[in-house]
Amino acid sequence: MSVALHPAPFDPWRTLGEFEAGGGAPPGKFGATAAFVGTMRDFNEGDDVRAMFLDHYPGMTEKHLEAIRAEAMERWPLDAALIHHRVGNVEPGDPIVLVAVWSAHRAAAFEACRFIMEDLKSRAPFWKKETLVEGERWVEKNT
Amino acid sequence: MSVALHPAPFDPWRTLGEFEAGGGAPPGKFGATAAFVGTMRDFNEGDDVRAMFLDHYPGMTEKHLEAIRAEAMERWPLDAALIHHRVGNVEPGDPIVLVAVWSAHRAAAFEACRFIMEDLKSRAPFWKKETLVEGERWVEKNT
Amino acid sequence: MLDSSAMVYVKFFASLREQLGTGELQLPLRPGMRVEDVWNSAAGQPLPEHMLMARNQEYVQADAEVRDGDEVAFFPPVTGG
Amino acid sequence: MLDSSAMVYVKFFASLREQLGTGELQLPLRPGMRVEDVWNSAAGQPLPEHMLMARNQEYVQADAEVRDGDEVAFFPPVTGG
Repeated sequence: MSVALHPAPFDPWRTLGEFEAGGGAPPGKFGATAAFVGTMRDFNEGDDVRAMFLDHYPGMTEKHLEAIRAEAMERWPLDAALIHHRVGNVEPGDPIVLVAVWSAHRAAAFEACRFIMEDLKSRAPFWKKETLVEGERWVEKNT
Repeated sequence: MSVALHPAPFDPWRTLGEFEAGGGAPPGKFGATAAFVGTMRDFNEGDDVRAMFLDHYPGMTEKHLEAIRAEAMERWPLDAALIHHRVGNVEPGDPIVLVAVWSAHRAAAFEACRFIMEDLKSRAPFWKKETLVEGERWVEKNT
Repeated sequence: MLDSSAMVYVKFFASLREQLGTGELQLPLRPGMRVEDVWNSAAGQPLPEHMLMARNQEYVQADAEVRDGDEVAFFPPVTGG
Repeated sequence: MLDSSAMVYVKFFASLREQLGTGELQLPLRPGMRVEDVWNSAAGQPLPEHMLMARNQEYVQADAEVRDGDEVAFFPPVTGG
């Protein structure tokens, strides 16, 4: 699955192994794989964070991720690209997002991976609500 | 192991899973992991490549990789960094190099990972000898 | 004459949904209606400058036209990844 | 007076090793010897411009001094990763 939302915890490294084992990327053709994993931390904006709810817009979120992936595949000579993201309740230490791209050479891989992450952070319809030691708050905006 | 040379094939994604499971990176602290895998292709400089011998300088190669890792840890606020590289006989489709870094935020992770890869490509004592359909050749220089 | 069957499906997300106390509502489509007009009818407060808008699950600006059966969504800046 | 016991350990790698037919040799250290001199004694051909050099497993330039027991290596541009 090139684009997927995970309501339950997922293992990004196993996901990549399975994607490749399933022929997601053409063996012998790709020479460079760049991957990024965003993981929930137990600390944010000066406060301890106990848990998090990841809200999203069913339908638009998937469409948007597919659109970013398609744009990256178009702008760089990629053999494959993958975007997985958590939704729902997340605990500190849980991976939240996995972006991976496969290409012949490393420049395209690094650039495309970064492009997807930056767009995802700035435009993909997700919203984080943090549970602090006392109370909850919606994260205002992404850095 | 933060720096390792592999005489036999290795699985980069499983390596990352085991590194994290072994406490290689502080759970709850790191929020961003950037990883790069270089994989042998079955084609180079216009020729089909059947196999490859990866030569290295025992002692200096390890020292150099440790030095690049240390420099990256110093220049960026990283929680952990890892460099694994194959040596000896390699087949098309075999992963050759794995670089991964862990940090609080993605900018440092992407930049440090790219820095390590670029230095490794330009200065780490490794040399590739390709076996073509007919004959062998040493790769002249890295792109 | 108001086309009584023409409707607009409105959605609110994240903190906005909590503030307004609802995530979804429908309202009758008025001729020449734009996304901004949908907000004014549905939210009962001025459209905040940072608010993001989508029509049929694609980003639009406040002056985008709205047609029968369109899904119009409003949500605060995104914080995913 | 030549210190007969003072030696330099020389290594060649990759295509250079194949060209010279050897990967390792030792030669007596001469006073004031530099890496370039080691090459001239060991390789019997002019030092190619692109050749890389290391002393005790760290990169050095051709004019680096060589001391007793040093390991001096010569190798072509690297092609790892």
